[in-house]
Amino acid sequence: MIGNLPYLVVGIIFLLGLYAVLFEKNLIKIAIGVSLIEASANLLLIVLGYRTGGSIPVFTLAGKVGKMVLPVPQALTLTAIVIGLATSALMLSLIMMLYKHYGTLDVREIRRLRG
Amino acid sequence: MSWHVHLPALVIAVPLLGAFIAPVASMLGKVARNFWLVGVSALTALLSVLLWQQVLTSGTAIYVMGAEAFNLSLPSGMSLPIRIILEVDAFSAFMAVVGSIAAFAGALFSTNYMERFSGLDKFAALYFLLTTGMLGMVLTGDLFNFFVFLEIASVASFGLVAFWRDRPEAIEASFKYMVVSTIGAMMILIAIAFLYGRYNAVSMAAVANALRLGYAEKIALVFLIIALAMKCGTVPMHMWTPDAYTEAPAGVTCLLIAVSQASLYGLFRVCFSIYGASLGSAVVPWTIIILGVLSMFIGVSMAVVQKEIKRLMAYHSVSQIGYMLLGLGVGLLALSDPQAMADYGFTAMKGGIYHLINYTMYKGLLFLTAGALYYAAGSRNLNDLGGLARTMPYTTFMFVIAAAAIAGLPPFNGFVSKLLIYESTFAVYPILSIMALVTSVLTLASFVKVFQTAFLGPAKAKLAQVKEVPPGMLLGMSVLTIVIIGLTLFPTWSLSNLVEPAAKALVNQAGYISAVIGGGL
Amino acid sequence: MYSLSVIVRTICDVFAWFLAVFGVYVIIHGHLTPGGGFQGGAVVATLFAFLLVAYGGKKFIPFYKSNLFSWFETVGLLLFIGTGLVGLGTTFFYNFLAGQGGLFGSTVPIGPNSGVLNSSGTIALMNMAVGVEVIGGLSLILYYMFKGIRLYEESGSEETGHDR
Amino acid sequence: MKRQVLFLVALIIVVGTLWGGLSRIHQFGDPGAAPMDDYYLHNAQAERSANNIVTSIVFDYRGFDTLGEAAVLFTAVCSVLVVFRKGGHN
Amino acid sequence: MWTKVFSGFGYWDVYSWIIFFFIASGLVLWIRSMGRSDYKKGTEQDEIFYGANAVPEDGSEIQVPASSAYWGFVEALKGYYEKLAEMHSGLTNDYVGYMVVVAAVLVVLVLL
Repeated sequence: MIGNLPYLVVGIIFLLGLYAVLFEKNLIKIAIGVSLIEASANLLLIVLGYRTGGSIPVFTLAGKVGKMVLPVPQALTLTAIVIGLATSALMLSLIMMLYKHYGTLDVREIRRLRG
Repeated sequence: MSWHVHLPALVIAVPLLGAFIAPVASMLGKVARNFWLVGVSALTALLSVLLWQQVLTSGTAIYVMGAEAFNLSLPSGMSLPIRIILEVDAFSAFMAVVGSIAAFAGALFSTNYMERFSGLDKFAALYFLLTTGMLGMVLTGDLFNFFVFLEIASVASFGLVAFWRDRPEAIEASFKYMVVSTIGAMMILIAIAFLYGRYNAVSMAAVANALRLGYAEKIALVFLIIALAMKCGTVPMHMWTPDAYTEAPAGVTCLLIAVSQASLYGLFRVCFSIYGASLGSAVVPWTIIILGVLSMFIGVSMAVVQKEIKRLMAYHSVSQIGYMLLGLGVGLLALSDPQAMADYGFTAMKGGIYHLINYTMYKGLLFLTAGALYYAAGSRNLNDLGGLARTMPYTTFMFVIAAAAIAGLPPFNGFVSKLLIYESTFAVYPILSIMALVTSVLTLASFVKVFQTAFLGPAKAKLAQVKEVPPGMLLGMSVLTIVIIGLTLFPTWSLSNLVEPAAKALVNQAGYISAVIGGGL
Repeated sequence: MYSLSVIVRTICDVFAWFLAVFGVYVIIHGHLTPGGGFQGGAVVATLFAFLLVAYGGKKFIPFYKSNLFSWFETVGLLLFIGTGLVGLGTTFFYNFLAGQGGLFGSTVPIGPNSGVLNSSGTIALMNMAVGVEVIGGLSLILYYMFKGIRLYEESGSEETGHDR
Repeated sequence: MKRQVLFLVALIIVVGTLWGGLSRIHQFGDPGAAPMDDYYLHNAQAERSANNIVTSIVFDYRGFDTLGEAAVLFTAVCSVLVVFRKGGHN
Repeated sequence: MWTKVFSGFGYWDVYSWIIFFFIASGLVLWIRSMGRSDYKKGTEQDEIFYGANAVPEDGSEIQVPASSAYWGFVEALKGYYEKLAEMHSGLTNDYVGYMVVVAAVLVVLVLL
């Protein structure tokens, strides 16, 4: 079980992010929660690709090549990180506009669309 | 090797190139931008129709990105595909045709509708990116690539929903949609990570080939189903739908409909093609059926009490999604035994898939007519409208056709698909088709309300100077009207050429797998 | 935002060049060393955040040419998708330069080696395209989000939408 | 308030089952047989003559994903520019 | 018949519907033509009868607003609609929360 500690960390980050989105009333904290969920997904991908004692999959000036970690999760994570960056930037911009329009960051105030 | 083999890549690459060039084309002025917007959309629709014809004639088309040959799915000595593979069977081609027609109509509509806004070069780019995301979602055969295109479609729709950024409601709707949709996308990514970790493959066919249902696969299945059902607006995850559909510009809403259909495609691709036979128990089909019935009833009963026209129609789109979930869920329920599939399952799937194209067409047309009302009368509140049938005859005519189609009045196409769904679900459980009938009645009631309050009644002094909308918007609406009338007058042709191949491709999991795994050079 | 003290600005003047050079190095050696277009582009884009923090908006906004960077973005994207479209003779995204000799065409010895810069075909080309695009995109995001802060002082725009 | 309790229970159930699933994927550090990744590790350098396997995957074997990724970034830039654009007609 | 859409229990044929539609509309026009023909425009015959009151100029006074349409339906289902209204609170937390709730229910159902 202690060998699976990284999986536990993934679950904890996911829990924290989802808790922040579900129970926090501040828009910035909700954005932080979404970013935490993205971080947990990326960490899960990286953790899945690890081989014990593996080296990075790069041949330039590598010493003696033993095992290498799996390269595909790193490629997928690179894509997922850029996507997360894009969504975070857009979300923060929207929060700025919301503050300009509503004058508050409280979710309970920002509910003109209901019913 | 004719250029037809490159069609799957071209269908995605053309709108993407259009998006990248759109800011440059907009520097040449208004006319060039509108020409670019409409021309590239028309070219995309044409390519989609060509792709659909090719798939109908020569079976499932696969396209291996960057390989030495377009169909070299497996390199020598490998049992798994190592490259991104676009896998286009009849269902994918059908979805591509539907979505690109909706995109073309919305682009034609937007040329006149958006002219009171600024920042239209960004609008054109985002519109093409939304089209690209939708087409990529329906054409790809790779799970992670599906996630990437889903994110393209999502981010583009956030920008487009918030396009009128002087309205606080637009920003609010975009933010709420963004929070929900990003979390759903991350659930999809976690599910993809589960499947990758189990089988060391991200290609749908390879995963489906190797899949044995276990604990981790069940978690992945649940995450995929929940996230995709949320993306297509299923009760009780539908709250973002009225907000986003109401606040987006009308031409964009017409395209958002098609994007939600792409999410529905992903849901059923996961259920039928990836899990399929190994789905085992009847829990997932019944969950989809119950979600569908809930969506139908709660969506329509919320729609009856709305008084803002686009919000009312958005709740109707929630309830119409329920019909497709019901039909295809019944098909999924009957997947395991051939007798039930022959009796009612295949009919239910035909009804669901036929309702999918009908829904996209008439719901897009309804949103376009709502946008035309908003453009002409300057208000979306039904209390302020009235007597517009005198001043806007063409819009009224198209609205009547679309409303009759969505309410399931014969002889329109909505009636045919609803008939198939009623009679096939009656064989499973009579209560299901009774709920569907009640939903249809309430739909008719709420659209009678819209027609009476917006188009009929005495002329109001406030709306005296209202004129018919410009020709671009009328053209955009008439495209969808022509499609609806065609589907109405030739139901047999559309069922046998459009719908049945798609349904057959959806139930044929072995064919989907062997197109990649068994195929290749 | 106001400009910071002279110490910070001097250090920024010195280190900005190191940042730029390091980012360009990461972009160009993307196919040899860890990193690539996105990472190097992000490093170069932090340069603008660096300048923005050190010098403040009053000096930064006149210095920043947003048209130039939107051109960066468009050109990078067009180069990227164009490189993919040229491969259409075989397949979309076919690597038509690798191992052909000529530009980025030389082969590398198998296994650990010291790396050949002129290798890996379109991979290096796409690295540079993506690097240019990311430089433009991220710095545009920074610039517009900073200008967005100023929207609070300004009044709402005169755009009418569909109100009559 | 009872809605909050419902959400909390649901959150605990989802994360608990997620933990259970995570430890059942495979043991940490031991992916077992990985044919797709081993293909890259063994053949990518010979096929594409790039020393960095990850870059050769990102830009060649899965280059289409990277195109989509660049498109996402472009989309985000366009959306931010739309949200913060100057008003007025053009 | 190639024009029929068979649904497993019955069939649907659009062309026979259209033929029947034309027959029925012909009948309706025939019956209508047998009505009285002493209608004259411009006389008091085509004035609006508004309960012996003066007809207002602006139509917005005499039109039933949309928000009061189907009042009885909503009144009859008051409890149901109150539940729906408090379910559709515009809170962003709830938007995500219902998704998590459905995910939890489905996880429990699938894993059992």
